[in-house]
Amino acid sequence: MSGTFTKAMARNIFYGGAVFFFLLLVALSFDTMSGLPKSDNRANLTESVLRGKHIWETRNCIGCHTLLGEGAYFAPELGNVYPRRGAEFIKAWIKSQPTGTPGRRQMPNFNLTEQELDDIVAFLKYTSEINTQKWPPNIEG
Amino acid sequence: MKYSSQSVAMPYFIAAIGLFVGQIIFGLVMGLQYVVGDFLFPEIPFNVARMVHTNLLIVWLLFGFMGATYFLVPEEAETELYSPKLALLMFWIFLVAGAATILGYLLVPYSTLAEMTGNNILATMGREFLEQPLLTKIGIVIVALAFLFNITMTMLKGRKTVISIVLLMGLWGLAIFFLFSFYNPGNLVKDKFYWWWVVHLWVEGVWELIMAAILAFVLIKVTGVDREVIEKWLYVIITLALVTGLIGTGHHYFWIGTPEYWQWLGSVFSALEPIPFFAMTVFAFNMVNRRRREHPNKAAVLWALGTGVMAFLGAGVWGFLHTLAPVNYYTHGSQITAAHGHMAFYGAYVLVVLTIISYAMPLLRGRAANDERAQVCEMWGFWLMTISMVFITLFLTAAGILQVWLQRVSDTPMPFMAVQDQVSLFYWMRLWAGVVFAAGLVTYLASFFVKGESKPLIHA
Amino acid sequence: MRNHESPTRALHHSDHGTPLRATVIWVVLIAATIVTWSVGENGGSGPAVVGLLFAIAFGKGALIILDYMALRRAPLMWPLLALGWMTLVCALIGIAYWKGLAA
Amino acid sequence: MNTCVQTLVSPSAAPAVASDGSARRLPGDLAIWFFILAELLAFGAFFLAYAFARANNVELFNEQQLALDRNAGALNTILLLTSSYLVVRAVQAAEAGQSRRAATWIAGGFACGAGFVVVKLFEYVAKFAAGVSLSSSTFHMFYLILTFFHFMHVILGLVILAALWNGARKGRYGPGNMNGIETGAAYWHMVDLVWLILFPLVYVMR
Repeated sequence: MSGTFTKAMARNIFYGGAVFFFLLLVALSFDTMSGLPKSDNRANLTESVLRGKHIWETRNCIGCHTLLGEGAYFAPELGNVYPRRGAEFIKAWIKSQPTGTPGRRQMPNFNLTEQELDDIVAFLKYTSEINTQKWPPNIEG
Repeated sequence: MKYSSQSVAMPYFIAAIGLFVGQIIFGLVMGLQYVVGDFLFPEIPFNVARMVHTNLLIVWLLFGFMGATYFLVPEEAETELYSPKLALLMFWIFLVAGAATILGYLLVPYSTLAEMTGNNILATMGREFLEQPLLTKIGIVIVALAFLFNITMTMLKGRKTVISIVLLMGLWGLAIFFLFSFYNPGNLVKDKFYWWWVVHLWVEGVWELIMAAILAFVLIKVTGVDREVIEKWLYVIITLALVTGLIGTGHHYFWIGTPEYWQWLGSVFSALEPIPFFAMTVFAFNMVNRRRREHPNKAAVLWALGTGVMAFLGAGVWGFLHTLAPVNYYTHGSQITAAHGHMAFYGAYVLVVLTIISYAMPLLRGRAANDERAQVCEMWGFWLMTISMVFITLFLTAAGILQVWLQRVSDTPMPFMAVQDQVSLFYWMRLWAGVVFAAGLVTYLASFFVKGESKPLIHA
Repeated sequence: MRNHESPTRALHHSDHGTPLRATVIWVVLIAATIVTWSVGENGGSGPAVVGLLFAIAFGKGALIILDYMALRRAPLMWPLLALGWMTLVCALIGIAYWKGLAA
Repeated sequence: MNTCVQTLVSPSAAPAVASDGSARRLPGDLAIWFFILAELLAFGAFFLAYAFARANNVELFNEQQLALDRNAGALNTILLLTSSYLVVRAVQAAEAGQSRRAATWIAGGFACGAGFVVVKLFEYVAKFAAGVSLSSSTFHMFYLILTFFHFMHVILGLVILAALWNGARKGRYGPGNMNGIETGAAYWHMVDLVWLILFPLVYVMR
């Protein structure tokens, strides 16, 4: 077929298309940010929750667990662990690690203080109240 | 090799392969921990092994990209590198910083490492793939800027080809989007939202530019097809990649506290994301079929074709498999995600780096191609690694399907750990496939040491 | 920009049809639009009306594809792809509509 | 697929022949047609998503559709069709070697396209004032995603028309150089084409 295919036109379409879709992404992100207050549970973003998030990060919890489905797939989902297990169970569980059962997956003991345990629970509670469009499908995560 | 400064690529490639070996060792450790839970505990807990595994992957791919760039840009620009000394200096800084970071992961408790490295000043650690201490992150930015300066200056004084422009755009994008790793708000939803601006806009955005540019360069060299033709297709492919991939970011915004409309946007655009990968496969095969010369480096051609096929399978097909929101509702964060991640990274980025290494290494060592026997050995490495990666993916997919069924779909869902016990057979099979992969890697390494008569250097 | 000239170009100037043809098509397109609009204004609904709407849409689309986009004289793959897209989209919309009726 | 591979290999191989004996030719640049196909796929997927989401929620869609301004929608259809027509006339003028006359036609096409933008903006202002947003209902979400995505295409199309106008004014296009104007025109017609489905689907079908 005797069509035309020039490099200059291919280049123009690349730049045009890339800029167009990037701007669209920026516009959508802008809309998302302005709509977030309705879904991100920011009303409950207390000092304790922020400290809890810091503990979550500095113990690299995401290296084994998922949080809202993101992370490693070695250990249970924790986005909904608060409604699944409750505050006391979570604290007792963290304190009793590692189980030391031969051949079973082990979680380190992080030697958290009572205050730090409360903070991590506050963070997990806050996380469980984020509107995730009904994910996960059931309480097992 | 046409310009002596291209030789700075050599240490980058060697470091890349060395770190690749480390990555696979830790991969095997984790594979074993999946079935023998207390293996190496408490010396190397799973989260440390995983951090090392994924961070080594990222770092060695970056070494590979930088090596590829140092090799490719002088040749494309038809001029010596602006500053080979700076390139070597940055190599050592990056290597030492990388090694120190990995040692830090292995030797110091993560929370102590965080305190030692200023995480309390600006908290950026503890997020998947962005676990690096603040100092390392700053180091990455400095190395990246020095690298980009060096490359940009080289290009400014020489010929500006489409390949080098696209490559440079990808690299600049890589550096710019990495800056989002410094933004870590307390609001978890925002944190996750912009975390993807690094992760997704890297691997399904700017990295695709880098990959396509490297592939195009190698194809020009090994097929002798007209540059004009290859460059036009390069533009078409990267256009398709960005048109689908940018809004395709939405497939990560389904269940993390973001508005519902992302389910539609993400589903529609990411359903189109296989198209650029498919185009790349067709492109690679076409160029090889139309070749105007028989390049003596058969292995490099094999790697290039392998990149096309495996990227399409891993990123395109396995990505599409679970990208539609109604499917992803059940598969999100399961072993299916792991299956996709393994094959996509291997197919798209591991293979493209090994492609340029396969093409460039003989030239850097002063010959057009390796001896026949060395190439056969290298191709054995390709097939062993590629086929075992296919099996790793299949076993993880099987594990994932069973996991999703028992834990998510069932009317009487089972708890996570109970399900893990149910699927352990697949984890064992994945581990054995991983062992074969390691054997393939050893074979590949051995190919560098196979002696024989080398092909004389020819100039294209 | 590379100036790509094929030797046969000078011989025929009919790639984009004649002004008269374009004008007639425009009149048809506008008339069809008015039909679609009046269906909406009269609150028309039901399978027959929707069938008519998308038959009109398909006809208009075909005119745009074949004449305005000038794919009538392009290699067959291209008009077939575009018309195939139109057919598929209209047919699946029809199926979805029917599914909505049944629900 | 074979044809596509053939295309990939060499855009200038083996000219097929049209019924009147002249060579078949793809107008404009091959690259834009790949772009157009990708765009048609994206729009097509959204149309079907709308249609099937509606099937699960007919009452909501029918009720909220009533609030849309069909007059504005129909006016916009006419504007886009007319604009397309004027651009066809521009291409024909260029083909006849009258690049400057083509510029006038393009200016007309641009004016119609700008009219579309104005009408659409009035429509959006009214909708936003009524509290319509991406998250206010499934119907509103589709209405906004579909029309806004299309709206952005119209704006990009206007930028392209402006560039064509500038080129035509300088006498750049003629029988020997049709690539630029044909490429831009093809994109503009695509914007028209998707609206031809969007209008009955979102504004009228019930």
